[in-house]
Amino acid sequence: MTSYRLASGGLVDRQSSLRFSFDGRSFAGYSGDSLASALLANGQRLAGRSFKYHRPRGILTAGAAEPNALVTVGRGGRTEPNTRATMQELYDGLEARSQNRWPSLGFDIGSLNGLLSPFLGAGFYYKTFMWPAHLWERLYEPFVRRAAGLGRATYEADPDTYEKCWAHCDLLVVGAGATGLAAALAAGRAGARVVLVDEHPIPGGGLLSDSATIDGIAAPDFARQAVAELATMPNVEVLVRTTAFGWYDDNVFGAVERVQKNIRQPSASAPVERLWRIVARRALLATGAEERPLVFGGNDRPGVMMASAARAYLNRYGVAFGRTAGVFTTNDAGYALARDLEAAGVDVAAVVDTRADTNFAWTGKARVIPGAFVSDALGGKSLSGIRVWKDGATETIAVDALAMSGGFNPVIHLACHRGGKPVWSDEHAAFLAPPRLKGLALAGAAAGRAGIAVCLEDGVAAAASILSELGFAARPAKLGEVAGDIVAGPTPPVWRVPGVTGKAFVDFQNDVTSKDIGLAVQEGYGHVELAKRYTTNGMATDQGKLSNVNAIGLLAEARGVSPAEIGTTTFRPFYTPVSFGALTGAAHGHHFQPARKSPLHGWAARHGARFVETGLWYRSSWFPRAGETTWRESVDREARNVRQNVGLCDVSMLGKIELCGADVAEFLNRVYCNAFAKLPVGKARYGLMLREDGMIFDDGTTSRIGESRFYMTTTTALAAGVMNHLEFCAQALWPELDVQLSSVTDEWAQMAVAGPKSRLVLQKIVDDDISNDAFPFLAAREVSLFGGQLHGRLFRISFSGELAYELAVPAGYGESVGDALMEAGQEHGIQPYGVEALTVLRIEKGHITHSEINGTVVPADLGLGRMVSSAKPDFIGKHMLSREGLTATDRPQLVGVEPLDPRTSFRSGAHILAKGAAATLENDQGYVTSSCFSPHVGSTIGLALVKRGAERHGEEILVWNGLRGEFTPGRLRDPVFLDPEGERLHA
Amino acid sequence: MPDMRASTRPALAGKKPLNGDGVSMRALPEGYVVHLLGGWDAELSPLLNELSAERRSVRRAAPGQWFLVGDEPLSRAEFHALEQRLAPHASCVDQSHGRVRILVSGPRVERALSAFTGADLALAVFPVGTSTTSLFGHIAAHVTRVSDTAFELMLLRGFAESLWEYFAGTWRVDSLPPAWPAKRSGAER
Amino acid sequence: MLRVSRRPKFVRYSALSVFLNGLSGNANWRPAWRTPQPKPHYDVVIVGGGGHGLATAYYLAKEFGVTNVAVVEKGYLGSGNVGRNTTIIRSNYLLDGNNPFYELSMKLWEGLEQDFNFNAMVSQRGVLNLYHSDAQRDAFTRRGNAMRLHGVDAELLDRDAVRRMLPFLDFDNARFPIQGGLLQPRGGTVRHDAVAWGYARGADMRGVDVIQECEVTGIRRENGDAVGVETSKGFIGCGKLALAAAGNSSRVAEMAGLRLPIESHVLQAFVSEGLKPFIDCVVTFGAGHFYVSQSDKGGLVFGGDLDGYNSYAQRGNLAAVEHVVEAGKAMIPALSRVRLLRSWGGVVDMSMDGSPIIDRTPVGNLYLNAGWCYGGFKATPASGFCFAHLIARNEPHPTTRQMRLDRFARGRVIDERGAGAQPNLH
Amino acid sequence: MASLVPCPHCGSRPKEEFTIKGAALRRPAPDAPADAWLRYVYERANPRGRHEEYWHHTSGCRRWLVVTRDTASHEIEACRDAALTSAGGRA
Repeated sequence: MTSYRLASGGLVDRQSSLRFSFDGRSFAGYSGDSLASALLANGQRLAGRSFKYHRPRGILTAGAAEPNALVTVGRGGRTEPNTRATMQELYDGLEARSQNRWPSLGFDIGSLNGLLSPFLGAGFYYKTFMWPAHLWERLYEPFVRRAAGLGRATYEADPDTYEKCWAHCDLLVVGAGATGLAAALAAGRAGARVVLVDEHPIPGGGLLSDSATIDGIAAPDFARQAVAELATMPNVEVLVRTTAFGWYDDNVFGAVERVQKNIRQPSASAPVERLWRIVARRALLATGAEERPLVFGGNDRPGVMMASAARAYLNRYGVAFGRTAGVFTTNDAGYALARDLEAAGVDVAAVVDTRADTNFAWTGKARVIPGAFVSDALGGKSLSGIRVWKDGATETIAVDALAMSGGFNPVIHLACHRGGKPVWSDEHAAFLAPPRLKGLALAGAAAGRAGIAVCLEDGVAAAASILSELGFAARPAKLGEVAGDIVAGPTPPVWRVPGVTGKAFVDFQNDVTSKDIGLAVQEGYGHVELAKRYTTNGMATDQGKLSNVNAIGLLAEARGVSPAEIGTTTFRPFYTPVSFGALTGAAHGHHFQPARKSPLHGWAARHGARFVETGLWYRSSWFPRAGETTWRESVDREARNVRQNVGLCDVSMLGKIELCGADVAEFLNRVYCNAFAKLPVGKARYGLMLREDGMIFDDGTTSRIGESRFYMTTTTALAAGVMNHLEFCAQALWPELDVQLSSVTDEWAQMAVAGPKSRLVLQKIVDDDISNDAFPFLAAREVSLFGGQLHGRLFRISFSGELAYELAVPAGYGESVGDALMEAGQEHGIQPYGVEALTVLRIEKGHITHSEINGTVVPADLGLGRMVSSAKPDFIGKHMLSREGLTATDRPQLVGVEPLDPRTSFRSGAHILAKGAAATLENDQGYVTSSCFSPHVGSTIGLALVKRGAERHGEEILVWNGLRGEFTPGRLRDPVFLDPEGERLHA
Repeated sequence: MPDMRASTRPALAGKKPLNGDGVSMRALPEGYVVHLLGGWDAELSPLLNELSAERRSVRRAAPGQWFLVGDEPLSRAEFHALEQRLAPHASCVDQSHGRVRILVSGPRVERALSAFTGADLALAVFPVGTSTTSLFGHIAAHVTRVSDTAFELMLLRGFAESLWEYFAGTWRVDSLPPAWPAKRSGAER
Repeated sequence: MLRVSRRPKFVRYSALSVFLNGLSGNANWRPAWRTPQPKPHYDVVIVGGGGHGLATAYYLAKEFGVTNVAVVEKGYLGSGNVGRNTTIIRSNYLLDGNNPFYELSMKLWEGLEQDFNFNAMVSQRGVLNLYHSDAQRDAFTRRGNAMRLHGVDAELLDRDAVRRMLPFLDFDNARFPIQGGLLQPRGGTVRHDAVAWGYARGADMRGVDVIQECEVTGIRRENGDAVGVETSKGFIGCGKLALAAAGNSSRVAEMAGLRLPIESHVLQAFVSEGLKPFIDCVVTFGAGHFYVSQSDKGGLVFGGDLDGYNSYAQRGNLAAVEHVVEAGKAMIPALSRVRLLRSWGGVVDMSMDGSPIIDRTPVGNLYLNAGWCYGGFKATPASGFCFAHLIARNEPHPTTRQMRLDRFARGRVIDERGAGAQPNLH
Repeated sequence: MASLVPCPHCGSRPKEEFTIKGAALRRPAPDAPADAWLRYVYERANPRGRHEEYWHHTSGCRRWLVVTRDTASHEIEACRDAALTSAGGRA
């Protein structure tokens, strides 16, 4: 295949040749090439297939708006579908594959859809595929799904890493073209913190493709010099390969930096992409303008290209987009291209100018045809000629490439992300950014201006006004003298081209034609948003960068109104697509959420604990021993041992809060539904917190360890929630109370020592007398340990219903105290027990957790109604408790459940049906909140919330688990299965 | 059991100091951390000034709250003495075991931390001696600038290991973002 | 909008009509609906031309014989949440106040397209909710059994079954390992815009006036009763006034002097670039806020949690985007290199117990349909049907008996999550 | 606002550091009638525009703040410590 690479010119490094492959064929390109420029240089025009008709497509642009040349790059876990060949830097070993074609790009069966196109117009699928009903999912939809979609994503995990970063600046400049460079220089010189981002690997924007000079310096060199100066400024950061994709509240911008997307084998020591959250006091969009395509027959044929793109390939990459070119233009940009093409020795057959009155002083060889239109591009997979329409007459001109320019759309995307609506300007023949944006300004082509000189000026001026707002003294900047710039000012737009016979595409990727837009209007979908949704115009991966304004123009024509009345669809993030990886950064896999470990984690691990995730914590679940084959064996042993001897359980993950201040007792009295005002020093009390709506919020014990110092424990699940709630009460509700809070969850390692022999064990390490008289049930005091070496807090409280204590010691001592207790308890048969055994023990005693406190129960539902103080004038939740629905007799109430036949069992989540009742929702009586096998009862037991449960003890019911096909006859009973009098507790 | 000796195990025991490119990280000794709860009491500030004058490190935690930190453990007697001294203007809660301190330092330290926190730590706006609490990744930590190129992070003991590994996983050689904002740090001026 | 005054002859959509029109260059397709000017008075005026409003009008006309109806919409048809959701339908509800209603909705979805002669691409691909802990498993067991008790399909899958179904989820390196999931095979997705269009076309064809770009600016009352609405197109009188304004419910209700147990919040949704078939069903992560399905066009459509603050802006913030995407990659590591194409926001009417309100109000002739939280889209057919029932018969449909406005005062809330009176926790 | 919150104690911080509770309503007096409590717990003005709400700087100074924010533009007008505002009990 002959080369389209010019003998000289361009910013590519001809010394460094790179090998790459496309659909398995090997090609060569240069460092500095994009994949697109390298393909063009090799004469590979056919780059992809369209979405619906699978039409052959070439490379249309040289930038982010590319709708056609989407390829899949990389392999394995690095496979990346839908990569725009125009934005992909070429690297040695790059593997690219075309998409959405079968069996091959050259011959694609799907292109037969083109023949059916009369029946596949806009929204056709809403009107058919309905009969027979079942065939949609079975037949039609699978076909549609296979045909749809673009590239194929991998199922392999990504081997590379990602990163996030914050930046704070006075001024963010988006776009490093003439405008952006001028602005960044002005702001940088003034000493402001500046961040300049540009999506391309080399800053310069349009300057890189321009043949003009500034002070006699070639435009690309001018850009290089500007960047060199910026690099010397410590207060300026230039981020290349970085796309600002979204403008969010408070002038926070999201940007993604492609750190290693230009490398075959990314270094493991750096991320492939980095997400930037840029907090900018002010921002300037110098994002330039997007050239507008023209809507004529066959405008999608490979060989048809945007004029600015053809110029970029020519001047920046040293690649001719054809041998004999045509130019179809509504403005002077076409002449700038024609001039440069001829200068590079490329024939220009004709410049077809829609303006009858064009006054451009063309001095080149090419024939200029004013007042004419290209009605159709001819040829098959590649362009062979154009049909030119002038005053009703047509002539055919042979060309192998056609450049089109329909004017320019300022790139105002980011400026519209926060709800502002673009405004149509007849003067600019384009939509401009919403007026009066807070903290954001636009300049240069993004503001509808044209010409390098104007953009340089505009950039400096925009920076100056921002600097003065921020109180920086802007130094006068010298501007260069621009020569040889052909300025393409605004011209009347051309929405519809006369004489068209072939398909005229508005949205290339989604195959939306001018006819489809007409059909939408005809069928009542004329509103710009409805037209978008009905035709899918603007919904492709380019999000309408090229198609939206043309669609609006066509809608306006069809409805006989101005584009101003049509308005635009909504611009939303992302300006260009952003990967999950970048937005995730390093927070994936095991770092998806942080891990929280108990100070006794190592101790538990040494005793062989099986850990389970509980919120962010890792809790020891059970401690298997040699010979035990199932977790049940271990759990039964641990539970039995607690009731027979003594067990040690890590309860450090309970929430712990220290409350200090003169008014803490009063404060507790208001946050708990039961009384706390008179809790004596040295005593613990079980407390129940309600939400303001009367439902139970959390429970736990609070101990008074000093006149004005309390120690509260909460459940593990709601530790953070309770702390926030208490802070709310102290700061927002009752700031007049003297209450100070400090979370001490992590300060204390807390161990439950439970069982008839717990006192014997503890007494061996506790110096104080902890006999039943000296340290009765609910005693709570600081104690001395190991002969005064250490002090801890001892609480005589019990979750297991046994004689039990909880000992808290400073976290760092946790493991050694745990070891000491195991050693001290050896002779008494002490064993560690985990949360599973703890659950068995508490269910046997009918003690509740958040399985029962499910957010819809009031104290009375759990048999705790007596705890609710009627004496207190106020506490959180008091005032909603009296509502009819919360006092009704048909509320669910806590009961115990046991199987009639002890050999049978049931599970949590099973529902309760009255004996013999049909299995319907109407007959639903409640559900099993917790269940376990009780080694002491000798069967499965459970707790349940059952309608009027309290008065139904003894009733036979069915434990219904249709989900698992388990139906267990059972009996409701008192929720306390063991030691109802609590004698063991007070032993 | 008199033969028993109570000993402590640091939360980051076994974590060797990490040296990345332009940033280093090491666990600080588990000395003392006292949470001072003063509320809105005006008479407290002279006392705090005294403590600072004694070259104790007093760090702002929140309105009316401070952390008093040191590298050597505080004896029970010393703690009670401190309580007496601040009473009744402030309460003391011992957090010596509940909080873990990590020193992060190096010429690119600001940039390294900017990968985790949205707080602006540039020297110009966060000078030496400043403290605040912010989110680092998904973990809240109290951060104090101890020099132009060093920060002390203090966080809940239970999260210390997780944060350490999260940082260590990200601070690979040359993995740091380009100069911003480290360029502005004193070290490189 | 395009002005089409004459009533078009109704063209039945079918493969044949598509073929014949294709032969004639598609020049003969008629408008899908009229664009009428408001009449001075209607028997029923419905405020809100979204899914629920249009469905209400459709069923009023089709099922209850009430055809002198206007739907007034301040924007274009379906410009609210019906065009902004993640297109999921399911009836996997726990409480008897909700479950039968959502199952009714599912049954209506199943016959919808033939019913209103518009292909909304109802696709019952299955909805799978993952669980990662014993507590979640037990909660799903309770839910699944509640569904089974009402005859709703539900299956509890263990880890291996989930792995067979979706082998590319993170089973081996997860912070919160997947233990299993609750599957509703009949759940799935629907082409959301088409639902609004299908109902609009069906209602229009039965005589309902669907009036777009007509904003309600006031509610006129006489002796306490609602008698009509002031609009940008003038006053429109009515016998009964029905509010189906979703995120703007509080604003409209205020015009009648009502304060609702509702907050408006922004909920973001996302779509990826188009991909060849990647994931077949709807999956919900249990260890973070993320759920995903794939559209027929190939985009992965996904969402997560509320941004968390009251908002009337149909846009969200980056922090919420990161939060959702992190959960997405945690569930499916292979998403790493898939790119997000677009994010958008909808304003959802979050009620104080997370469940909807379909009820009369203290104001005479004023009917309320609100509080849909995330559940609005899947509820569309039943919401329309039951609201129409209430308006036409003046008594609630059996499946909505508990969805009363006074349930908060009475302490009869319908709180699936047990989160209490804080909308951003539901 | 909604990307950054200008905490009066810590300065501008990302939203992620905060917990949002909702409308900053004054808690009724203990002896207030039932409907006052109903309004407090369940009924919301839910304005489009200026809105006072409680935010907690959970991962920062752990103070409860009253943020005055526009629910349509997300612009913040004021951000004060809850203990020092009329919405708090003090005032």
